[in-house]
Amino acid sequence: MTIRVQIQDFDAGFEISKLRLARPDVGAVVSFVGQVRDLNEGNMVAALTLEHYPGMTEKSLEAIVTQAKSRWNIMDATIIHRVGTLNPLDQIVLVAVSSAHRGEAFNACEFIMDYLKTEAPFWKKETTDEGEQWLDAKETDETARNRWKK
Amino acid sequence: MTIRVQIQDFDAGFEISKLRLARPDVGAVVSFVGQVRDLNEGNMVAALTLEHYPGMTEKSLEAIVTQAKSRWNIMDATIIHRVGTLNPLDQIVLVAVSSAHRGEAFNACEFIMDYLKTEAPFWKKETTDEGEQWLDAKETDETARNRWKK
Amino acid sequence: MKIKIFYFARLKETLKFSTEDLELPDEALSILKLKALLAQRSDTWHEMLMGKLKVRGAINHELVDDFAEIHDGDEVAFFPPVTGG
Amino acid sequence: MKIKIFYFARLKETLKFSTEDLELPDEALSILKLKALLAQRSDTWHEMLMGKLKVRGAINHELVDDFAEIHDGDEVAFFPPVTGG
Repeated sequence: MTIRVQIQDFDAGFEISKLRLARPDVGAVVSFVGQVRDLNEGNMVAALTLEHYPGMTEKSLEAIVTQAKSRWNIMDATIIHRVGTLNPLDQIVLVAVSSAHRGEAFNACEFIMDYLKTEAPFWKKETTDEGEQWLDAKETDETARNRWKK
Repeated sequence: MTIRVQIQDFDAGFEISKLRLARPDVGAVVSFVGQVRDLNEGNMVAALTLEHYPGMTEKSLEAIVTQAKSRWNIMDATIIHRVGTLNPLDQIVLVAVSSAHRGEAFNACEFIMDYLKTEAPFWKKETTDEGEQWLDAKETDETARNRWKK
Repeated sequence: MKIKIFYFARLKETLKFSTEDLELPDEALSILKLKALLAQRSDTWHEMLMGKLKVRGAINHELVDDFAEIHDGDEVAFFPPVTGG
Repeated sequence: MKIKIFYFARLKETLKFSTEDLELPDEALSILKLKALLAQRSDTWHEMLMGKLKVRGAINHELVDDFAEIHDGDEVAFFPPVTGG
């Protein structure tokens, strides 16, 4: 498993290829790329600053991948999450999962994103015309995560 | 929407970036990359030859994307499917979907793959030590597709 | 009526036909009737079109069932269940 | 016992504290008790830790609930609900 929390950008295509070519029994790689949107709840976003809890972040992401591996027959997973100050159209996060068959990779990738959103210690502060403000956690993310608890 | 059926390889990272950067309100790109596995049902695969029905293939892929767009609030989708003779570790197919929020993109991407597998006119012929043989459609693909009919 | 027929994958290979133009006395006929007609050509044709392969039919690039009607100028295709992706 | 506490995001900014080392007479105490203790520092501390922010606690990099026990040498953290991804 590859877990990286970093300031610099990443190359999603390269990471997907790495997972894909690592094993000739990989049949599918499902990935998620998140980017900074220019509008959030009606405000023009100039920048987004991401803070995290070094040490705990990596540990919680590893735990999420381990949980995904215990639920689905996947081969490997890569998570790269950026921190620091980002601008609209910047990439924030990549989650990529490899497996023999597509269904497992789709489920595991979405599961990892839903848990990352609700359990990994990252916080976003938005800079708009109105100034700076910390973003609140969304109830929809909580709901998305709880689907997996059934 | 971008639909391509081609012999040459593709750059998944480039296609994902294109969808991502096309609009500053894109928040998520979910993608699927399929590759040729070295083993299929216990046989070492030397090559996989993909045949398709020119004209109908593109039309059926477009219809699948249109259906996905009517079901989920997605922004755009790209499908690239290769034809001709491929070898293990070669990419076969890319499906990438952009949306504001991740749930819609995950659903639409998986929906497109499940329909592509069961409705788009592609056929695979496998070359192994045992010789050549056309692959049979899998019941699991039919089952995956039928989940969406509920 | 005149129609064009395409065959794909296992059908094309076994029947050694990829496409043919056909002139028929009928003004219209169902996919099932066309299959039955073609199946008379030989045991191989019969097996391919009426056998356990579960051949699928398309008219003008649209998947159809056995009861769909074929009309003059249509492009018909027969192929096994699809296996792409 | 001696513990280390980290504060993140809105808490860090409002409390103007990112980390502190604390020596306490207790041998062990719950997250809830530690919050109550820190909340006595000022109204701002009270609001941040006991208010409507729904602050979450972690011990040694593990998310915990209010009843989790803190022991000597532990690294404790307080932060608002997470918003990554």
